[in-house]
Amino acid sequence: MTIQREFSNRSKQLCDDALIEMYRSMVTIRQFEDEIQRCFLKGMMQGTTHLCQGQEAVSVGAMKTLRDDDYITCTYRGHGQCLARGMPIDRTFLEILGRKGGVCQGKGGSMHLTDFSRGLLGSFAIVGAGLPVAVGAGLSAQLRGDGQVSMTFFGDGSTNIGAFHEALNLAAVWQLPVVFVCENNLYGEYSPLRATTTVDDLAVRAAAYDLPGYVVDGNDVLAVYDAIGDAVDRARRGLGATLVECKTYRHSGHSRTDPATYREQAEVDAWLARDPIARLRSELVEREILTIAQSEAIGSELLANMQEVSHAAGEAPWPDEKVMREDVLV
Amino acid sequence: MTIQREFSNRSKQLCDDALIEMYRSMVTIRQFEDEIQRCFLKGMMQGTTHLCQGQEAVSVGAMKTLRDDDYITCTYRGHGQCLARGMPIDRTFLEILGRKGGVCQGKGGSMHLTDFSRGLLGSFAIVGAGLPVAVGAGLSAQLRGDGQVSMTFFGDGSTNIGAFHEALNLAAVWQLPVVFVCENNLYGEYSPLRATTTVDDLAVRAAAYDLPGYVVDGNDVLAVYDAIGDAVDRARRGLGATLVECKTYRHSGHSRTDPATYREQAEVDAWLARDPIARLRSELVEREILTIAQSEAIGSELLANMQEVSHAAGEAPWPDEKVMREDVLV
Amino acid sequence: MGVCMTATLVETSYREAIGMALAEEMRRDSTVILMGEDVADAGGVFKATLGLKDEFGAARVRDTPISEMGFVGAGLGLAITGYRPVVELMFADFIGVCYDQIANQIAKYRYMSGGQTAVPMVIRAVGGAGLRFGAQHSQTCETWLLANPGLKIVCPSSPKEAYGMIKAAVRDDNPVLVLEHKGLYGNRGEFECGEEGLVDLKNPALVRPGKDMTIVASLAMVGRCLKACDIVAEKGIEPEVIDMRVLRPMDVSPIVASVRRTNRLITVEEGPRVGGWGAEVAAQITDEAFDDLDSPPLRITLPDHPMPFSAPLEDAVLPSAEGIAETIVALHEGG
Amino acid sequence: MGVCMTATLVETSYREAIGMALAEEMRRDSTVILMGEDVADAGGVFKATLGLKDEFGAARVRDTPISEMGFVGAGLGLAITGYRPVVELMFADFIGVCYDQIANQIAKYRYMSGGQTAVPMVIRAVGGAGLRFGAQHSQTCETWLLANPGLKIVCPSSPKEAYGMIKAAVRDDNPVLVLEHKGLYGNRGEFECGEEGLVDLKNPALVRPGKDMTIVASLAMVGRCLKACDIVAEKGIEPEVIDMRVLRPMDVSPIVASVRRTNRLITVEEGPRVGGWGAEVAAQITDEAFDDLDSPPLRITLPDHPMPFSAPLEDAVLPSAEGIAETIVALHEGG
Ligand SMILES: Cc1ncc(C[n+]2csc(CCOP(=O)(O)OP(=O)(O)O)c2C)c(N)n1
Ligand SMILES: Cc1ncc(C[n+]2csc(CCOP(=O)(O)OP(=O)(O)O)c2C)c(N)n1
Ligand SMILES: [Mg+2]
Ligand SMILES: [Mg+2]
Repeated sequence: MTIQREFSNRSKQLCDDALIEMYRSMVTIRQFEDEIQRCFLKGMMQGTTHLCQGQEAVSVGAMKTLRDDDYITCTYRGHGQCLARGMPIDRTFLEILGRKGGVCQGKGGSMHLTDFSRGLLGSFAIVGAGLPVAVGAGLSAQLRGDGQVSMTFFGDGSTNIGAFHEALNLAAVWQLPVVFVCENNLYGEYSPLRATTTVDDLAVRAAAYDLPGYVVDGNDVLAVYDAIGDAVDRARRGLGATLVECKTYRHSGHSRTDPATYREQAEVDAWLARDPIARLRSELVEREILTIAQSEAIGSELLANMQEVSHAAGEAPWPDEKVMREDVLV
Repeated sequence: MTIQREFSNRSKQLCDDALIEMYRSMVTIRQFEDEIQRCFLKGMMQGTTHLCQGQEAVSVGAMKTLRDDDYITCTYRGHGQCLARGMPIDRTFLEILGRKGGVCQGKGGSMHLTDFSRGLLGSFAIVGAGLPVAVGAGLSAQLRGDGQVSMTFFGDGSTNIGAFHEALNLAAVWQLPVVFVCENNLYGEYSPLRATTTVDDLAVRAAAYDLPGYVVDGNDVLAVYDAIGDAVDRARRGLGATLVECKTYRHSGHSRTDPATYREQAEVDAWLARDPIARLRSELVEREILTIAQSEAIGSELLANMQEVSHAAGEAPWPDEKVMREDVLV
Repeated sequence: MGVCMTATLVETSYREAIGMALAEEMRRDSTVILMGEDVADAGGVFKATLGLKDEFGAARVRDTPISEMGFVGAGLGLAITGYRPVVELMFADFIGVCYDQIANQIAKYRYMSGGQTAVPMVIRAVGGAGLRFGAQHSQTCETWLLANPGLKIVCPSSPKEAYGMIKAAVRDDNPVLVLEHKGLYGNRGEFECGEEGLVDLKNPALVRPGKDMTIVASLAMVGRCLKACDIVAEKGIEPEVIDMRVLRPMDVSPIVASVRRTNRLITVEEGPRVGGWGAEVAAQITDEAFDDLDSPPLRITLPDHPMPFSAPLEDAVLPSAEGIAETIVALHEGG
Repeated sequence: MGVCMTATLVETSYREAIGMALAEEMRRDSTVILMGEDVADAGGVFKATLGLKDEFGAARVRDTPISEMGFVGAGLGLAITGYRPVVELMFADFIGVCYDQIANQIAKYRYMSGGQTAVPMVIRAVGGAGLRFGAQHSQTCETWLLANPGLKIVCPSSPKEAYGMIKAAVRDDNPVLVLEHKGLYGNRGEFECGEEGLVDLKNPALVRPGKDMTIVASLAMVGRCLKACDIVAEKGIEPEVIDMRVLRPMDVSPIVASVRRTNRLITVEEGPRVGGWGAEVAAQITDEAFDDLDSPPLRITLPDHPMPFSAPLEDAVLPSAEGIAETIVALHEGG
């Protein structure tokens, strides 16, 4: 089986409002991550965090293909997926700051964002751990028979751990409705992919399980929507799992302590030039769905809100000490 | 990368004595396993054991490609590899019976046969566990630079565990002299391969690491020698690892408690008709390297010895109790 | 299957008790799903799940590839989306290949999510020595996961306990690790089936009343301790035997109550000394009943080395009824 | 790198002490090989291996894929074929994904082979809380592998110990699991370098003499206990502090000797109560020094739940110097 690089054109069917909504979602994620970074610099946030500026198209394109009752797992670099899926900005922010009112009551943090009411089954901070869990959710969907789909996000480096292999094989053997979305941002923590893997396209690994492997430009939100839409379609129709590799790039370092000096400036520049938000904006402007002025207004409106959320989170109280003893067992 | 099914004809170079030696080795393994089975029936052996009657060609063909200083790991179904590599029959028998004088002093048993003096780095009873260890031995060989090769044996079912994936990827990334030999006998314990894997040829999995994948008739000892010989050559010349899938069949059940009723008699019969020992004998007789009478003499001679070994093992004392407290730490 | 004694009393093997419990819970609740290597068509290597696929079908009783990290993790995915998976690890020793899913994901899931969901999941793992399976297939693994809050860990020592604990585990909304013992599979025993047979997964249980000392044991060691008591009975010594039964969350109150009467404690476990649960029990009892103790708690464990394969060596390693009896006598006389 | 004080005395951070020890052993023995995720080019996420690739080259200092089972297992392969691998687990919590290789293969290897080979291998794993890394990146994992004979498990609490233990671990012919603590990486301290600095991986070490009670602590808790002693010194209380240091094989003789003088024991560890090493120490001390104990051993541990992310919650969970001081005072007065 060879890699598939051409997909249906379902994005052509998206109405203007939907496109603008996707644009807003991507800008929201970007601003959210930028604001988290500022909180770090101001000492308002502790611990670590893994931001996804530059990868917004994957989250937004993917989420747009899902139904409300679908399941999702993601990783410690999961803010984008959570927000694109509708996790409330304020409660997400509170969680990342460890304040009262956070989605996980301050017990999860940036690496463990979870929101069951939206099918967000968790951000997994152990590389590969989320994939088998998504397979289980896929089995649940198959058993229930309501056409639900389970989607799991993970990085390029995560395709080298055993759990990846076991999960894809299980999904293949049981023909489960699982969509494996690999965000290939070319690096693990600091190691470039070529230092830890011998294949250029990770999607070739799908063939080891007789699954289809897709490769798509992960910085083109509509292309992502097309490709993942096809995979979701296959899953819903009972045709089984797909591995979708989205080629993308993170603008900043792996985590807050990483200046990412291991990357050539030329590489960074080339990817900045392919910024997914700027690209969607250009397309919308070109197609006269949005004017530059409107896009700027959206940016300002969202930013004002984001700053308010951030400010409120910074002022929010800490969780009550008693919550730390709760929820160990039912 | 596609699967390779044609190999060099290096077996044509094997002299008559070498061929007869290989025949003797296969018969020895068969008799050894048969004798162990008898010991079980007679209550002389306790625990469990995993016999390899029917798979002798893989062990013998593979070992013939190796140098004395090469490394080998195998599994709980490893008697064949150990004997083909020259582990002394008597000390192997003693070990499997848990008697004094066993290769591992009675502390290993059937599932953990190990003989450092012959590069037999161990039989691993946790599925997949031997592969990373063989990768480490391959790294050791590469670092030392003496052209050593590391060879690891495992079953078809073992290709579904994470360690398989991690090991192949590591060997590929570091271009290590490792030969991965999959003995595909079509079943895990009781599960047929098709119930646990979606691909027919496990060798396709090599492509996930940009490694060559070979498929060979594992019941044809000369074909095995050719294919694995090619893989060993590649490894010795610094070209890296290969995954070799040997299609074969175990004549009996998974372990002593398994009557193997899950297999169709027609399937069993078809494979019995392809018995690797009978096939080599026919070929040697045809090529006038051996007469039927000679082959029978070999059989009787080896059998007499085997019975003697078995009898002696059955009479051998148990290990001294103090050995059980030794060798925990250096 | 078990022999019916009265309307609710049955007599079966440990193996059958497990199968019965699973079958009943699967009948009762259609969200119960079984998974594991060779559990469906073959009924498991120890045959505990024989017949379940025939009754409940291939969707609910599933053979898996050899992918413990994968299918244990899939169990978590099922558990948080409406099902009650029961996952079998063919040998408890294989916890090693899926430790992360159990310790880091399953045990911490509810907590890290801030209590958004329950994790109703059972992991059955078959451990224990005595069958000459060597170092990697003979461990009970009782303490490998002991330091992981969020898990329940239980150890059935008899058909009765196996039946009642597995039923309770399936109904429990928490992840429960059931550590079975392969050496007990053939043991037979009588128990009440149905709702009456459920075992509270809460605390140790008194199995033989006595007065001279308190012995706490788990799994196969319970039977050996009972035999030891028969031996010492001839000398007029009457130890009280408690089945440890629930390792996590650990509730030593029944042991405290017993020691307050007997003033002596012996723990007996099938695992290496350092890092065993006997230490935890000893420490807690010393803490709570210091003044009641006439002598320090005494721990009988495996020696501090892996399990040798050879039959007489394995036998020498395992605490025997006779050996335990000697310890009992020595403690009785010594104190 | 460290500041040279005299010919052999240096003053460095815990982080630098690790790097120094590794560099020196790599210079001394060309069979020492380093492997781990991002240990080479990046010098490790905690920067302990910075510069080693430059000095020793890419063959001996190797970045690995994210494949812990793979590269820890490869470490075993190296160790039994002539090399001395030092493998880094970026976070100790990742023991979960390679538990089988450590517990079933590495620890049992020598034994199962009947002593055919040594297994000279070091696994460095960085654990510990206090940095707001949440439930899966804050565990010390001190007892996850405690019940596995064949392993050595050591816990350096200071630059001195880190330096001396890592050097000794590299030279040890047994597999040694070195549990470091990320909260200590920036701590500075003075120690003798060179051969004099080697630490025997044998037993706990006295770090502060005293007379009123014995406190045994590990890793970051050692420092907190020392601070607690400063606090209670004002009240005239003088506890003796012992660094537990070597968890396996466990040798409690220095603790026994101390308790015979002080008659009281407190253990302090950064891990959940049930299944902690404090229980093992308490049980052994009770056993060996029962009549010397004025009161039952007292264990300070983490509460029995996973680590919460939120800063004040994490702080509330971790034993503080002040909290420990209060316990010391209460014990002193209570007894
Ligand atoms: C089992 C395990 N090993 C190592 C790590 C440490 N770690 C966290 S993220 C990461 C890199 C992951 O790279 P990739 O999968 O490409 O995801 P990205 O961060 O680029 O999104 C590593 C090594 C971990 N969390 N879990
Ligand atoms: C991690 C692990 N899971 C399960 C087992 C139990 N087990 C032993 S052999 C086996 C089947 C292996 O099948 P395969 O790899 O095809 O080898 P074969 O026995 O056919 O030679 C299983 C499931 C094990 N030993 N280790
Ligand atoms: Mg990446
Ligand atoms: Mg097989």
